[in-house]
Amino acid sequence: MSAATKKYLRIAFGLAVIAALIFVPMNFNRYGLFILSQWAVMTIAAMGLNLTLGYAGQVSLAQGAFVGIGAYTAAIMTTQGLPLIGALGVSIVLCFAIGWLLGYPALRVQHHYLAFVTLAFSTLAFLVFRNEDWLTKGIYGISNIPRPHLFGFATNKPLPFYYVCLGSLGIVSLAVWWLIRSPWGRAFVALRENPIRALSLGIDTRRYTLMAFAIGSALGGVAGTLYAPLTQYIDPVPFNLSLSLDLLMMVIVGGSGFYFGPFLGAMIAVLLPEWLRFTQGYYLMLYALAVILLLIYSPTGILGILDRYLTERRTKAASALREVAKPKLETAA
Amino acid sequence: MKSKIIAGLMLAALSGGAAFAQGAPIKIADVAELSGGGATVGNNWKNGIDLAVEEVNAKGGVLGRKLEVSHADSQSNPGIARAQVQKALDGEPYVLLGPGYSGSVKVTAPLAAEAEITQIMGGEAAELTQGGNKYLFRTSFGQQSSMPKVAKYINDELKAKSVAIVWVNNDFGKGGRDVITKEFAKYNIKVAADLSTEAGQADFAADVSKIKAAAPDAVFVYVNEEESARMLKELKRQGVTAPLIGETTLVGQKVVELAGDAANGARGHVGLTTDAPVDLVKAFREKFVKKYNYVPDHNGIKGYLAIYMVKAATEKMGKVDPKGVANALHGLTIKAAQEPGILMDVTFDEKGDIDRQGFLVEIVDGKQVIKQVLPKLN
Amino acid sequence: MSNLLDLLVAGLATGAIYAIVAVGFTLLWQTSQTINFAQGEFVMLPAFLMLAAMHAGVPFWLAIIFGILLSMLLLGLGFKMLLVDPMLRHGVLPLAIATMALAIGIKEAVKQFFSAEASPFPSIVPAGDISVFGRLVSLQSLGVLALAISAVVALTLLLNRTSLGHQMQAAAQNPTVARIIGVPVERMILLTFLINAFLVALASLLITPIYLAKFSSGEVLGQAAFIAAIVGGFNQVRGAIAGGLLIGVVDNLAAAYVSTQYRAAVPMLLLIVIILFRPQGLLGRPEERTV
Amino acid sequence: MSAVLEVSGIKKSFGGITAVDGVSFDVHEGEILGLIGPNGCGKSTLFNCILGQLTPSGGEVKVDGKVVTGLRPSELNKLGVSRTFQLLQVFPKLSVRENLILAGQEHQGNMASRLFGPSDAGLSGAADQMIGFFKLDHLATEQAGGLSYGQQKLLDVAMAFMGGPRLVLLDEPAGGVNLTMLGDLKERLAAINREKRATFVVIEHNMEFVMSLCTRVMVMAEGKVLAMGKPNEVRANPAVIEAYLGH
Repeated sequence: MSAATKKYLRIAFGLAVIAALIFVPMNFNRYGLFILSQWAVMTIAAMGLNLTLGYAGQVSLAQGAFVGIGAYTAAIMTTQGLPLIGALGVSIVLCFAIGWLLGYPALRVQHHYLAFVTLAFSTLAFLVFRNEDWLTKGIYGISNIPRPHLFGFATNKPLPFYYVCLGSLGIVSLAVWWLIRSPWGRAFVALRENPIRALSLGIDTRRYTLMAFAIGSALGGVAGTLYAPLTQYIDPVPFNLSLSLDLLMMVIVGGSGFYFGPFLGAMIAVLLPEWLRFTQGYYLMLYALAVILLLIYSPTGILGILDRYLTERRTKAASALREVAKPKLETAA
Repeated sequence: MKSKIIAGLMLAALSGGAAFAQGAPIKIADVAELSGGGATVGNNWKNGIDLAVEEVNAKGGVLGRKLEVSHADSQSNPGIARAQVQKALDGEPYVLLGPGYSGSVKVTAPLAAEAEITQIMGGEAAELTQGGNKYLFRTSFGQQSSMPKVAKYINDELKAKSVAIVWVNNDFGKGGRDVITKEFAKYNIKVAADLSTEAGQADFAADVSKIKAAAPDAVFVYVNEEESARMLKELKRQGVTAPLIGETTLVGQKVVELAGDAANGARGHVGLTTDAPVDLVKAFREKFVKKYNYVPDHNGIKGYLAIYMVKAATEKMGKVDPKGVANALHGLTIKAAQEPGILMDVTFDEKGDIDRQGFLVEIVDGKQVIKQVLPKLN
Repeated sequence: MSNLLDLLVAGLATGAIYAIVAVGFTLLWQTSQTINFAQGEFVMLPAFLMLAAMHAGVPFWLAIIFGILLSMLLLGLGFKMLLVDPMLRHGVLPLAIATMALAIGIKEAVKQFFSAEASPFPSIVPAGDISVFGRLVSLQSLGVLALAISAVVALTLLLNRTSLGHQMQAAAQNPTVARIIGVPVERMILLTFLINAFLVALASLLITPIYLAKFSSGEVLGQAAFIAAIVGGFNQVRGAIAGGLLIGVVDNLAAAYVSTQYRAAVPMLLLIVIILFRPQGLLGRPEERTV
Repeated sequence: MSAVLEVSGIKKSFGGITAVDGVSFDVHEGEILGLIGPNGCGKSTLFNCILGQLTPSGGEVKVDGKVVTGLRPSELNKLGVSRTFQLLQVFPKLSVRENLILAGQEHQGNMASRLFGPSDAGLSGAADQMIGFFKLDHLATEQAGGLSYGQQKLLDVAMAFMGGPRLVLLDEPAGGVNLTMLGDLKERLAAINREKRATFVVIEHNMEFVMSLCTRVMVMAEGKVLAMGKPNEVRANPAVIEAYLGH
């Protein structure tokens, strides 16, 4: 198969998946649509974390808290009659700014301390959601969160709102794709792989680290902004540390640092338990077991399996190339 | 990969929706907190349901048809509760049971109402039945009916002028705390200390020392059973002598078991308790312990009652009509003499709230002693 | 003032519980860079193993021995061979995530095969209180504190005074060099896993009468112990004890003097402050930076 | 000739051990200064002090007459000071071309243009030129990790030149490179030096390499400068022979 055919095959496959995501759910019941919407929302949050962790190599245990900040921003603003799109803007700015500020102390010290700082932040955020009744209605939560009207269409039915989630996922995917193939994305990889070398090449690792963390956090906010109108009710409990850990699991299980990792990871985390529900009380046990076995088999996640296979092939190809290149260099010298 | 998943989802979607054929089992869907923070609540509820379904089916079912109940786990998370209720409703159940957490009820009640399916839930928050939802029913007193009784007792019998409130910071605890604080205001009772505690908290030294410093005339304790027991021990250790008042969660058998001597003297209002001096309740408790090997809390009774509510309403209609259940339940009085499974006479009002006998009890020498019977209102 | 003493004593008692759980955290981190998010569940499980044995009619003392041995087999040997060994060389994170999944699995299994109810658990320390400086303290709390301190003393003696301990330290600090000078590094690492399993089983025995045997009781414990380990210094056994006691006391003082609603916030702020000013933890050694 | 790099009195001690003890020297434009000395004599530490990787305990570094002591490595790089490391430091998961673009991108535009502008920061042409210059054609789209050691070493050195530096500090560029590749590398370095008037400081153990490439050689021993001069002079210096070449 030539490289061009392979490329077309890949594009065709991608288009088929996108078409399936658009057309197949039209026949789904409300439950199926809700689960798929949840998958789209969690994928967005996991993509943010993948940027922070997978590309820039910073461990964040606060992604769930940023989803919470986004969700509360959306819930508070839209129940006051403000448009969701405005809430989206506020969420992004807020999460970006908080992410930036949180990153500072972590930069003073070795990089795994960012994990500890974010762990603390996660707990603090939960306490604020729960205790500041005047703003968040505390433990009672905010109910009757409206779904938006977009371009004159009401999206309160499951299918239109699924398209809102899917569309948002599409936009975020494009933006992230743009980001990681821009010089920024290259700089993120550089500071994950070898910060000292990156520094010697003029890459301002501090600024890029903060940027990666802030942008990743902002995507958490985007996911939250969608989560609130999806469930139409939020309370503090879903945004505690375990959501952050779940998101971390999604990124690792999907394949940290792979563009499509979060899509697969969110699928495992959201859909696998649903498929396993037929086993009744055993479903979470089996889910945990599946995750453990997968990680033992491939600690680099699902896409790590694929990557291993591709690397093997590429190494073979490269050594073949080297054989060809060698005589040339020798004659040149 | 993705297409496989979609195919899987489609299969799942298609396998839903079976019709109500005559003679086929009546399908009831339960969504409860089977894992996560509310797992104890949810599993009690589930076990109560299973026990009742077994009994009903052993006696020939409802109108000659067996009951068939499916349980789904909400993981104590409103978002997942919503998905599971959606799934249950897509399967067109006869009745929806659960969830138990008030937040999860709030997020799912509009869905059930839209599908015109009756929802019998375990939530106790006051506001749940105040939104005009015609399809939502309680299985126990809402806090708006239990708390005034406690406040009245504190005012009339204890003549307390200042009270310390200890509550668990979840929707159950906060709900009770908010209602009783309003009631105290009516009686001009001062809240001397207002202490929030965490679910699963092990160390109550700081909370009790604050109570001690506030020196209230009485202490109102509204936390879960395990924390109640720890709280009682610490109160005893620090020598707090003010009377302790609570709800089922303070004076249940489980608390006595865990707290030992420290539980003596605790008093509380009890709506549903396995310790009630009612023969049917005692019989229920024996059956439950025999099947599950532990003494249920009030959530176990709630689940059990939910099934008998369905039975009574269906028998009243004389047919299995999912849209009619809610109507049949409104204004219905179920007498224990006719339907022993309901344990005590109960009446449902137009809002879905419950009216039933209640008790004020005190722990004396490790036993619940009924101090006062609070009669059914009508 | 007397109030403050009450709080300190109670805080130390709770802190001792966190400390004993945190010790294992630091041990596993030192020898094998394992962050065990299931540590709380590791403490929850042995009590159920003992309860199961007792339900089968085994006397309490025998159930304890059975529980400890089975824990060492499952949570020590099994954990290391089945989960840690295959994943260790792939870095800290995948293993940490796998232990998170393990935590879910253990919780669910206990709930499913045992019960979602909290069961009481017999105490080997007699119930009741004794007076310390005029305050009543439960004997159980004192038992935990005593165990925590003796565990550290024993571990410190083992590590610093015996050749086995020196070998363990060598294996932890520089496995490559240790291997060259003939230290059986693998066996030393296995030993720390067994010690951790022994400690959590012991902790389970002492803590469960207070926390009750419940599938979810590991959540609070695991998180508190993790924070205690960070505060105290991840790479020092002593640090874990100091961190645990400090978190216990700070939590109580926060509830008494700051706000009960925000009591959990104060240890977190403490954590951030410590990271800013003493990132290696209170008693930790600074980790060497490689250029 | 003006001094591109002026180092005066640089000191660095770790605890009680003084690794670099008052080293001073100048490097002029277009020069290739060789830096030799036995292992542990402080060469790499000196590099790290000059480049901001380590903060010197004393002394001053000037680039083009401007004091740069205490600047971060990335800031120094922006001023036109580039380096390679003793150990191979390419990014194995990026392709050869990507590695080179990465090495140059921070010298193009600003943060915004690097985000919203073209993915290659306009450097594809320059990268391909560099690839051609170091004879790495055919390998442009290969992952750097899949290359042979010598090829990676060439890439590593090539990366140091992507930002168009005035001054390049090379830490053992010849280490581990086989003979054929070595000649090639030396020839390429000499060519860059000629064509771009780039100034080099080279740490190297391979005497043959140093003596034939460098215009001047500085010898260090025990953290101090032992000798400085033309390759031939240094080779003939008895102190150097005693301390270093004699072994």
